[in-house]
Formats: sequence, C-alpha cells, structure tokens
Amino acid sequence: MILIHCPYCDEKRPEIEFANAGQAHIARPLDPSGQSDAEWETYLFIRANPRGRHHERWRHVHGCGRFFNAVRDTVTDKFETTYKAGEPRR
Amino acid sequence: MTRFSALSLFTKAFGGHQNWPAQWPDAAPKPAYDAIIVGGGGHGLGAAYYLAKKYGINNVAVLEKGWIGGGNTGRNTTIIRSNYLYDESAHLYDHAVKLWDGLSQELNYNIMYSKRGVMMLAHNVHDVQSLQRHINANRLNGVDNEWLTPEEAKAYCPPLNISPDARHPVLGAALQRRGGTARHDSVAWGYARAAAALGVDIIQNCAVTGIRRGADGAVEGVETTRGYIASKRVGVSAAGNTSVIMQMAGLDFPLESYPLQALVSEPIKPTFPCVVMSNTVHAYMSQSDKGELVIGAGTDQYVSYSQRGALHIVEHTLAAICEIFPIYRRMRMLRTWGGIVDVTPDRSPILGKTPVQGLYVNCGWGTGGFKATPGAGDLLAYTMAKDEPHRINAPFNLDRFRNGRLIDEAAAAAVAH
Amino acid sequence: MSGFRLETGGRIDRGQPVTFSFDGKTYTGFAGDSLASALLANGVMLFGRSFKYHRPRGLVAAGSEEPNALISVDRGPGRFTPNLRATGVEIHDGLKAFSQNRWPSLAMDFGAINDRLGMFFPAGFYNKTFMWPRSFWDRVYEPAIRKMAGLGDAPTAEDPDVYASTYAHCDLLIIGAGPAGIDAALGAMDTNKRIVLIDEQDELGGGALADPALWPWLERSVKALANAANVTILTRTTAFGYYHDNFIGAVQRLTDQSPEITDSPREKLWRIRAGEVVLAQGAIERPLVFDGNDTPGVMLSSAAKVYANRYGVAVGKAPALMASHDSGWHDVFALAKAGISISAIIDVRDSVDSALMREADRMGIPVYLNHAVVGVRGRHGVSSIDICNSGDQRVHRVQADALLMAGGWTPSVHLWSHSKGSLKWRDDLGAYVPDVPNENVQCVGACAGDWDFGTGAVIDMLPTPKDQSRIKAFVDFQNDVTAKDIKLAVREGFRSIEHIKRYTTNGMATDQGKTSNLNGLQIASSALHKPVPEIGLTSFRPPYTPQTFGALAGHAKGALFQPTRTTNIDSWAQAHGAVFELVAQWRRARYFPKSGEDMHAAVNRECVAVRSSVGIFDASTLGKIEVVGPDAAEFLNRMYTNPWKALEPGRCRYGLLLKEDGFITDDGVSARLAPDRFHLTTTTGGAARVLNMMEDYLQTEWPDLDVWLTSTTEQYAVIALQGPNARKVLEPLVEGIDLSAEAFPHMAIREGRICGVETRLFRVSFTGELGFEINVPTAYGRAIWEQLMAQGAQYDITPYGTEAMHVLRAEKGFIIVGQDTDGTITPFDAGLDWAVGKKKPDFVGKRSMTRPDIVAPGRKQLVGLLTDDPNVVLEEGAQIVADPKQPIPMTMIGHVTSSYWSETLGRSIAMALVAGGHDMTGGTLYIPMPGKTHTAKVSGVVFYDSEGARLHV
Amino acid sequence: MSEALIRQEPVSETPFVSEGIRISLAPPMQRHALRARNAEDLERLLKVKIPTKVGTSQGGILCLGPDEWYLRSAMGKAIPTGEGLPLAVTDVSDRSICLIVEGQRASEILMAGCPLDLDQFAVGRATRTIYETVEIIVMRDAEDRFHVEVWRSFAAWLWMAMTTAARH
Repeated sequence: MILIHCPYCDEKRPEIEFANAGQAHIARPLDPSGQSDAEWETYLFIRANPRGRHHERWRHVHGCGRFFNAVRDTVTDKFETTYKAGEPRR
Repeated sequence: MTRFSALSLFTKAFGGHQNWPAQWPDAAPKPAYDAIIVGGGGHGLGAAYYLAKKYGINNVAVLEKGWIGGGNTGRNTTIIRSNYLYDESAHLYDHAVKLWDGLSQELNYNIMYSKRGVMMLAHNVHDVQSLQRHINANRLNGVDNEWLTPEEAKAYCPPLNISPDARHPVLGAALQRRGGTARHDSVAWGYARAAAALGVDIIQNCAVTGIRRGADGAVEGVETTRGYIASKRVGVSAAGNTSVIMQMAGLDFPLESYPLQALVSEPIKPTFPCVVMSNTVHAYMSQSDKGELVIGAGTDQYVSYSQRGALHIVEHTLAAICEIFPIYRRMRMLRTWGGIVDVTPDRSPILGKTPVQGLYVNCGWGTGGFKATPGAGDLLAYTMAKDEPHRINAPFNLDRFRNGRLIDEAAAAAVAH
Repeated sequence: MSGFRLETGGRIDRGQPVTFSFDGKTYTGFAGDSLASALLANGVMLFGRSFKYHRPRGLVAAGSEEPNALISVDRGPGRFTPNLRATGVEIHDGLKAFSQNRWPSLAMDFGAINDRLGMFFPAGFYNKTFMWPRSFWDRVYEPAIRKMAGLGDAPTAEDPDVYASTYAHCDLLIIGAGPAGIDAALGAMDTNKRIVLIDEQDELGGGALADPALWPWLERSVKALANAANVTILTRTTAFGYYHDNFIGAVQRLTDQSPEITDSPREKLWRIRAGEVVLAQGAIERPLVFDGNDTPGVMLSSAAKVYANRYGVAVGKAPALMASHDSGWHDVFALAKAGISISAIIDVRDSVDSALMREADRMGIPVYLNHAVVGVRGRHGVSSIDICNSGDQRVHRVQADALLMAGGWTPSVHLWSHSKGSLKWRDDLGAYVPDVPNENVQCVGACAGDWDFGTGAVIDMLPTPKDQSRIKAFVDFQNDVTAKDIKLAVREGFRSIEHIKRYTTNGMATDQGKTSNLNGLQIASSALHKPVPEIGLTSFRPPYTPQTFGALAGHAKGALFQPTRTTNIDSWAQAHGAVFELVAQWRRARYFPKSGEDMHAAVNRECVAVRSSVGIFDASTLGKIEVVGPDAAEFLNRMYTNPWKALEPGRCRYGLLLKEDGFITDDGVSARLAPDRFHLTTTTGGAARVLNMMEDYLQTEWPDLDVWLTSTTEQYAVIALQGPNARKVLEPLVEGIDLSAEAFPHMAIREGRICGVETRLFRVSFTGELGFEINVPTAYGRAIWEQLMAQGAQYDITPYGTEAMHVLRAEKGFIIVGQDTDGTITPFDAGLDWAVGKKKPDFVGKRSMTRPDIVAPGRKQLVGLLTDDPNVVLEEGAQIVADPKQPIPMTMIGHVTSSYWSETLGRSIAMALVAGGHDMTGGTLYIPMPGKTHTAKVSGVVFYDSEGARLHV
Repeated sequence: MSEALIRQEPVSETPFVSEGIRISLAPPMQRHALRARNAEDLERLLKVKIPTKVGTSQGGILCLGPDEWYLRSAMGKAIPTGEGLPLAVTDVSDRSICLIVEGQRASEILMAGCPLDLDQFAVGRATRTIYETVEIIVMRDAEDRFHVEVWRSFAAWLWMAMTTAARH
C-alpha cells in the first residue's frame, strides 16, 4: 500500500484513502462538437501509459475529497511529486 | 526434433537422459526475416508457429527481451473458457478453445489442457439475469454453458458454501464444461519447440529498442539490444509493454498497464475439482495438478510496470475465497506474484493491423489473455500473412475506439439498479 | 543410529513433561521442545515422504527453512492443518500430529514405487508423455497425477477459529531478534523512537539460543527490551512481505502452541508502517549436494547444534561432518562439548585453518581433508558413509549414525528483495548480499553477509567418481529435484534460471528454496559454463514463509466480510416476513409473502394492490445528492442530457446521465428546491459512482462554477406511497402542504411536515399511479412508515418489494439502468430521445453520440415484446432471432432485458433490446429456448395506461 | 408530534465496555456540510470562526478539505441555509451517527482497521479516513477519546468490527 502525499491535506496518507483517476492533464475539449472523430477518440481513449515518468490524477476520496495531480515513476512506483489540480504540469 | 512419447522417455531413461536435445536452439539474430514477432509469450510464440505451420512463412524470428514465457504467460491463473456474451467475443475465444483441444498432440508437447469445467457464480438477482443472458447467447452460438442450481453447483464443486446466510449467497452458477486449465509454461515451451522445428528463430535476451520505418512510412525492421533486424512484417505481442513498443513507431494506443497479482497455496491432495469464478465477490480459484490452490487476485488501481502488487489486494482476495470456500481458511499462501496487464477502454483485445503498414498488434487482453493463446497466435499469424484480419478478429480492430463500436463485456455485466 | 535426549543442557523445561502423538503413537517431550526436537529425542528419524518419489525423509534443519519434515496437526473438527513444519510446531499436551503423503504408513509407502521408477520421471517428464490416447488425459492420466501429487490432505470442514488484524506504526522496525537484531534494538532503545522487534520463534535470541555462552547476555538484553516502554516485542511473528513505502506484513501465531481451544484469535495480521526498517534475518546454512544426501539422518550441521544446545537433543551417537565451510567444524566442536562423540570430520578442502585442525586433534576427532562423501548407507537412517579421497579416488567407509552438512551460508535477503533493494554477488561467500536499498532500510548481521563463521569453499556439488547420471544427489529435497534434473534442463535448452526453476521446480516447494536456490544456481552455473551473476537469480516474492489464508483475511469473516447496508425501515420488513435481495451493498425487501404465498403470488397481490388501492415501498436506497450554489442549474445542464435551467423551483425532472462515451450510466428524478438548490436522485448502485463522476467534472473541468455537491443518500429515508388511494392515506398526516392535484401536480416537490417531522415530499411515480415519495430524516423512517401503515389500514395498504416495483414500472415502460441498458446503450437506443436537450450545445456524452457507429442503422433499440402465447413469460436474458430455422451459430438480433407476468394485464410482458427494433413494431420475432421456440410481436414499451391518465389525478 | 415518534438508531444504545475501552453511541446532534471557496463567506453567514487548516477542528467545525467543513451542533440550533450566496450549507444531521470510542485502548481499537497513525494524531485533529472498507470521520476529542462519524447504513458493521477488535 503506497503512501501518497495529498497536496491539500499536506501529508502522506495511505493508498486505500485514494482512488486513482487516470492520466492527468487531459483537458476536455472546450467545444466537443468541433472535434473530429479522431480528435475525440484521442481525448476519450488514447493514453500515454509510459514506462517511467507518468502524470496521473488521484482523488483523496476518503480524505479531503480533492482530485490532484502526481508525477510517479511507473517502474519503481515512487512519486516524484504531487500538486494541486489546476497547477501547471510538472 | 526428437519426438516426445512414453517410448522415447523410456529409451532415453536407459541412457541416463543424457541425449535429449535442446527443445529449441538458442538462436542468434539473423540480419533479416520475413516476419518478426515482438514478444516471446504464448501468444507470440503461437503466432510464429502458425505463420510457419499454416501460412508458409518459416523465416520468422521471435524476439523476447527476457526469457520466453516470462511475462503474463508464466504469471496467470491458467483459466480457459469461451462463454462470453457478445458474438464477437464468443467466436474469438471459442476459436481458441477449439485449438486448445488437441494442442498437446499437435505440438507433441503435453500442455495439460484439463477440461474440468469453469463455473461462474451468481450471488444476486442481477448476476442471475446476466449469467442467463450469457447462457442463452452461448447456446445459440454453439458454445456450451449451462445453468446450475446452488445444489447442482455444490455437487459439481463440493467445497462451495451455498448457505443462504452467506454474505453473498450462491443463487446458482453457469458452467462451461469445456472450460478448464492448462499448464502455462508448457504452452510457451511447446510452441517454442514446435516453431523452432519449423525453422523459427527464438531469440531471447533481445529487447526491441526502436522500430525503423521507410520513407513511405512502412515498417522496415526493428532496432534491438542485439542489433538491427530487418523485416517488412512486424507483429507486436508484448502484453503490458505494448504501449512502449507502439510509441517506437509513433503510435499512441488506447491502453493502460496495471499490476495483477495471483497466488497459490501450499500443495494438498485433490480437493477442488474445477475452476470457480465470482465476479461479485472478486475471486477465482482452481487446483493445479501439483496440488496448489491457484487464486487470482484483482488489479491494483494505478498504472505500473513494477510487477509488484499491494498487500491489501491479497487480503481482500483471500477474504473472498474464505467466504466462498470456508474449509480453506487454514490453508496457507505459499507464493504470490505479479504480472503487468494491458487494458483497453472496453476491456476487449486489439488484434489486427495498425495505421503503420507492416506493423500488426495483438494486445489489450487485460486479465484474460491466457485462455486465448492459441487463437490469438493463429489470428495474428493470419493477419500478418494476409495483411488483413480474419473475420474472427476483424471486429477487434483499433477503429472501434473512433467509431464507437466497442465490445464491452464488462459493461454488459453492468451495474446494479 | 538415532537421536536421543542429552543428560543436560538445552532451554527446555525438564520439569514439565509434555505428552503428544505422532501417527497415533504417544511420545513424551518437554515444554520448550519443537515437535522436531521432541521426536528426535525419542529416536524418530523418519518424518515424511518426498513430493515426487515418496522417498523417506528426515529433518534437514531446525528452523523455518526445513524442507522435509512436513506434518499435519489435527486440533479437532475444522482445525486440521496440513503441511506444517515439525521444526516450527511447539509441542503441547494432547498435540496430534501426522505424517503426510504416504499410504498406508510412513514406514511402508506404496508411492515409493515412484522412486524405483524415478529414472522415467526426470524433470519435465509430464510434457513428454501422457498424450495418447488423447481421451486418457482427462480420465486417466491427470486424475492419477493429481492423486500422487499434493502433500498433506485438504481440510474438509469449516475452520471455527477466528483471526485478528491490525495496522501498526513505528519509527524503527527490526525484523529478526538474533544478536544483530537485539543489538539494533538495544542501540535505539534510549531514543524516543517507537520500536517494534519481531521474530518468528517463540523466544528472542535467534542463533544465540543455540549458544549457551550468550545466554546471560541474552537474558539481560531481553529483560531490558521488555522493560522499555518504547519497544514492542512480537514473538511467534513472521514478517512475510515487504511492500511499498516500508509497509510490512507480519503474522503473529497466538494459540496453536496452547493445549486449550479458546475463542480468542488463532493468528493476527500486523500491517506495519515503519519509518525505518532494520533487517536482521540471519543466514541459512546450505546443504551439500551428493548421492544419498536426502537419507534421514543427513542434516545441516548448524541444525544439529541447535538440537543439542537449544533442545538438549543429540542427532546421533556418532555423527560425522561433511564440510566445505569452517562453520561446520565449530558446530561439531560444540556438539563434542555437549557430550556427543563425533565420528569424523570430512572436508572437501585440501587445507583448513590450522586452529581448526588443532582443535579437532585435541578432541580426538578423525579428520579427512580433500575428501567427499560419495554414498550414504541406510534407508530410514544413516548406518555408515562412504567417503572418497579426491586425489587418489580411493573410497573408504566411515561408521556414523548421522551426517552433518556444512556447505556455507546463504544470507536471508528475501525481505530486502521484496523491497526491491538490489543484490550483489560475492564470490567469497558464494551468495548474493544486499547492495543498494530502495527504501529506508538496512541489513545487519548475517543477512548482510557479515558473520564470524569462518570461510569456506564454494562448490556446486561434491566430487564423486560415480556416473553422475545414475546418482540421486538432491538439490531441492521437498520437490525431489536432483543435480541431474538441473543439468537435464540446461541440456534441453533451458538457460535462464527462471526457466530452470520452472522446468525442474527447484525452489518452488513450500520452503521456497531456502536451502536449494543457491545450490541450484551453482549447478546451473557449472552446466552453462557461466558465472552465477550472468545467470541471474529468481525473484523473491512474498510470503517469506507460507501464511494462513484466514490470517490474511483477518477480521473479514462472515458478517464482517463486507458491510451489508440496511435502511431504517429494514427492521420492519424483517419483522414482517420480507424476502430480501442484495443490490450493490444494500439489502432490499424483494417481496412480502403472506402465509402460503410463493414469490409469484405475493408479487401479483402487491401489484394489484398498488393499481387498485395503495402500496407502500421503501425507496431509501436510492442515491441522493444535494447540489447547491449559484451555478447549480448550469452544472446540471452540463452533466445531464436534459435542460435544467428553466426548471421552476418546486418542480421535478427526470434526468438522464451519460458517460463521456455517450452511453447511459444513470438516471433519476431530481427536484429544484430553490434557485440554487437541487435534490438529485440516482440509482441505488450508482450513487457513489455518479457523485464521483460529478465531482470529477466539477473539480477538474469546471472549477470556475460556484456549486457544491453533498451526498444526502443516508440523510433521508424515502417511502414511496403509490396507488389511487395514496393521497387519502397521506393527507391526514401532512401539515403545510396542499396535496390537491391543482396545488401539487405530478412531478412537483413540496416541503412541509409529516407526523410533525420535516419532509421533502415528491409527487412522482415509478408505477404509473398517483404517487408520492416521502423523504424524512432517516432516523424517523421506520416511525413514519408505521404511521402510514396505520393510516392506510382502512385502504388495505400493502407493502411491496423490489420485484413488484419492477413489474409495475415495466407495465409503464420505465427502464431500469443496468437491466434494460447495459453500458452500450445510448438515449436513442433506449427510446429516450425526449430526454435529450436538442438545443443544448454540449453535455457529457453528447459528442460521442455522433460517432459513426452510434448513428449507423441496426443498433439495438429498446422495444416491447408481447408473446403470442400470453401465458409464456420469457426468460430475462433470452436471445432473439429473426429466423428460428437457421443453423447454429445463429444470428442473434437482440435479447430480452425485462420480462414479467402482469397480473394487471392478465398476460406476460417483456422489454427487449433488438437491432433496428424501433422500426419493427408489429413484426414477429423468435426466441429459441431449449425444447421450444417462442414467438412474440414487437410493441411499444408502454403496456398500461399509455395516456398517463392515472398519474394526473 | 415528532416527540412521540421514535428515532430508530442502527446500533445499540447500550455502550460496549471492555477492559480499557468503551464504545457508545453519541446522542443525536445536528450536522451540516459547509462548502465555500472562501472560509470568510461562511464566517459571515454563521458568525463563527472557521478553521482553515485541513484536518483540524475548532468550535465544533471540522475542516475536512480546502473548501469543505463539517459543522456539528446541538439539536434545535438554527443554521442558515445561505440561499443565494456563493456557498453551500446542507443538512446531513441524520446521514451519520457518531460512535464515541474512549479509554486507554481507544487508538489501538481504531487502528485495528484504520491505517492512520492515530497515536500521533493530536487532540483536536479531525479527518475523513477509512476503517477497512468503510469511510469514517475521526476526531480526537481528548487524549483517550475519539469521535467516529459513520454513515448510518455502515454503522452496524463498524460497531461489530470495532467491538470484535476490542474483544481480541
């Protein structure tokens, strides 16, 4: 059970308080109807799935309830950093 | 290839088993092949075998970054079944089940396919409806699957707890008698040996580091840790690592890779006659021929290539097993391990062509790839040989994520009201 | 020729005899004995039969690395435990232990025929045969293989014991309480750190327990630690797994050592988060590989020392030592001091430290350097050994009744490796030792390769003049893997150590290769002509030793397995004979049978009551979300398919929620309480998912909106009162709300009081009748329900369950998300076009509905089905075809989603998803079932009161 | 009339008492979920000081998240709804019950299923967390007393889980 630093609670908390919410920084297009099928597919389904440095979202669902972003190495499972939603990609 | 039989075992015994040849030669890469398979798991080795056996392409290399069968082939719970709901899935998995039958003889390698039956439990009214729908669809698709009452389920699998007071009582079960298990390592080794005998090079410790494409965009070959290897046909069958390989060709894929754990108990005398799965309780179990109870756990929730799962997943899995089979509470967990499963948005595989000419893919099998091994191998081989998908794998294309024609078995099991 | 109890010595309590049995025969030992030491003291050498060849086997070790001495313990009904190590079982009065994997008895085992035929069963033999005739695999070969395999018997009855679990936190966790671990604890004791010290044995000390010279130190140290407030000591506790971020799983054994059966937990799972971890797990001695090394009486020299010094048991009257390492010499010197006569020291090396030679000489022990054991005489025990001079190849016989092996040491790096710390190979030790840590952890003492046992030679197997293909020199004792199996694997092309492991099963037994992995590696290294580090190392994975399922499940047993959520009214339903069903985590009343009624009769009665008078239904499980803030309507407008901005306060609207992929995920009726306040409802199973989805959009995509979401599912008990008499029942109980049709129309909400309690009263209907849903604070749910029952008695008010609810809504063509939709259905497919705001530029899922396949013809669409035979109720999940005469596999064009007997209509009704179904009205479809194909006509989905006249009254 | 109606609670109103531990149902109280971007908006509405450090409590108000508070108050105290303001006040009085866990073994019993290090959880701290699979809010009321808020339908399970742990 990994420990995750919640940037809102500002402490490390156990994984079972959190829900992973998939890749980070995939913004919903402002005008979905203007998207081609391929663009929409990319938004919906295409994922980086990197081996290594990964931007992902977590929700501290059984804590402060906030969604936030993280950079984690998917080979070591170690977090590089976590930061609040809306902050620029790190 | 030395033919395996009781007789050969007998005669070689008198020579102290000194003159058994290598089951497959440890090949070094040649400069070029007619086809390359990236990934030496059961699927990839099977594809190489069928390319050589059925489609006449023998100048084939299988490139494996580690040791063959070392990925999900050697890390799964070996369940085989084909009682899927949608026609597309039922046809795909039943194609595999038909190939499983007789595979030992075809490969001259006992892969120990054991048709002991796979039973899926219903714990609530919604489960009953869902399994009935499966059974009805399977019947009209010619796939065996039958409904058992709780008492019939218990008769088929005596350790099952069918007390109505259980937290998740058993309301019935769907049984596919042709379902069962096979010996996972033997599948990889059997395909490797048979493929090698047909001229396929099995190249281990050879990681692909790049995909070279020509001016027209088509594949020309692959860069590896053992040098450049040319081929105009490259099939990628790399399970959890598919995204990484595809990015070498500039393709982003609708995949995410998660850790999946499994575990076995200490071996005991025969006690558990079939395979039992429960989606509601999240557990599945069988007993290996060695006597170990083989138990599948769930995936962890985050993308990871660490092959390392969390303790709480194991806790939940064993709590579930002990609820369904309370006689095993004193059994002991001997070994746990983790695999990396690649999961698509609709949890069905992608098997076919890619936007890059000459590049083919077989991925996205999630937690269920082992059962498809011969079928996936055959269909990848067909697709590579003909440069077009077989009608069975045609629906499992990449386009479905754009046009919306998803094949979502899990969604069909859906939510409760 | 066998072990015996020494006159003095050991840590056992000779004043406390203990009586126990093994295979039905009664023995006596002392408190403090393990089952292994007690049996050994009684002269028992034969402990079990091996896995494959059923060879007789005795003790190899004294600790948890023991590969051979696996036994079963029976503590009464449901308390049978197979595969325990005799070395780890503490004896107590009445202990009943049994040997395993033998028939009819341990001494005479028919399975031993496998040993005679062993030449036909090399590694991987099963891949090469049992293929003909083909049908024999399932019926003959496999059952036979399965019966031969396995070890102990399976338990057959439910375990009555309970298990406990807990989390724990500490600053310093020390795993292993030998001298190194104890020193680490003593060193940190005076800090303010919270320290946990755990050890798998029943007392602290580890290796010191076999070294009487250290006992005074040990006693002082243990006392000091026990008195330190900041130190928690856990004995009989195995740290079995090292997980991410210094999270360690450990299991503490609590009751098995006690003769009494109590209801206290048998074992306890500790889930420990540590700031820093010190691993002091010691090292395990390696056996030597030679012909006959599995004969009972051949064991590790360190184990013989443990038996002598800790338990006061001699492993033989005249044991000999076969060494490649100095440590064995020290061990037999200790045995000699304990009064055991050593028959010989044989060492494969041609020279050793002169101090060792002098000491052997002083003790009068014959020494054979540059010699190796090449044969062991005796089947169920050692009678003599043959040794061979490696120089002149001369063999001669040495009399000995036990043979001790000293093959060097393997640091226990298991947990270190679980934590993903790296390892480095040390040629001088012939072993891997910890290198770079991956967590805040350090290894100390022998598990770091730091020991004072002396030095040794690193060898793969002992030299022998015999034909190596003809001898049985075991590497993995339990799995019967011999050196030649490993060589065969290499010959057959298995070159990776992982392949060799899997092909031979070396290291895959219940001891997890603690004594076999390194020998296997050395042999593979020789066979492949490659240094060990180039072959690699199989990965270590939890658990360190096998752990009980029950312990890992912890408290999660029976009712504690998973919560069953119940409503405030559930106790009333229970008291009134309801039959329940489980929906998501909830328990819901399915129907309320009167005496003699089956489900069918009860549901018919309940339905008729609702249509003709009034019924009452517990709808509390519906999810509820309060959406509050100036942008509440804007937010809902973006989430749901329908328009929300124009909804007047006091009015309700049916909401349809899609996922971004365009498929229906949830629905529910929601009410606007105020311009900035909505009361949403969701499906029972969808409550948490919908809230999470809404939070996701709100926090991530639209953080600028001033709106907040609060789950109110459990704030309100919800009672649905449905039927033509609903208003009459309600009216006398309600204050402050005008219930008249004009003042309170269908799809409206009013706030007021019922029986004096605040209520949010919805006028809504999931039945098609005049209906109300009464929301009251949950604690009053049952009380209000009872008031309504009393008030409704004059109308014969009828409680109904989920089954009648399903029928009633189906008669009206209302869908149930998850039953009539399945995650692949769009609003258009479901015939809910009217619920999609055509003018809205965007909402969640809108864009996906224009994807090519979604607009293509032939999608499955929701229709009604009326069977030609009105008495036939189709099976839910039945498949539909256009042409019943086609061969299998048939082309299926749809399936039945909902199907019921409608007592109201006097016939069956069904809903179905059918390809192109919206254009098929009036057409005939076929439903092939076993034995009969049913026919049905396609209809609309509304079967009853299609004008809605009954609603608006 | 509501005085005449019986409130039905999901757990026993008789405390569980064992060595070093007492677990009891707190009397009914009002609970409100408070949400706002700015704590000042709530302070203006409620006329009380609002704690702003996540995980702390003050005057019966728990700061559960950066924009989320949990107000516990005596029955009958009027709480304004803040209609029209950029904030949200939602009555959740009956959503939860509160178990009072007190005694020397209080943190030990809670940590049987809660993965937080409650020995290091200062008096006055409060947070949402989890007990095995069930969400709870835990507040340290005193050195040896915790308040545990749990949704009603999970309360019976939590009661059983904690009393079982206490018996062990």
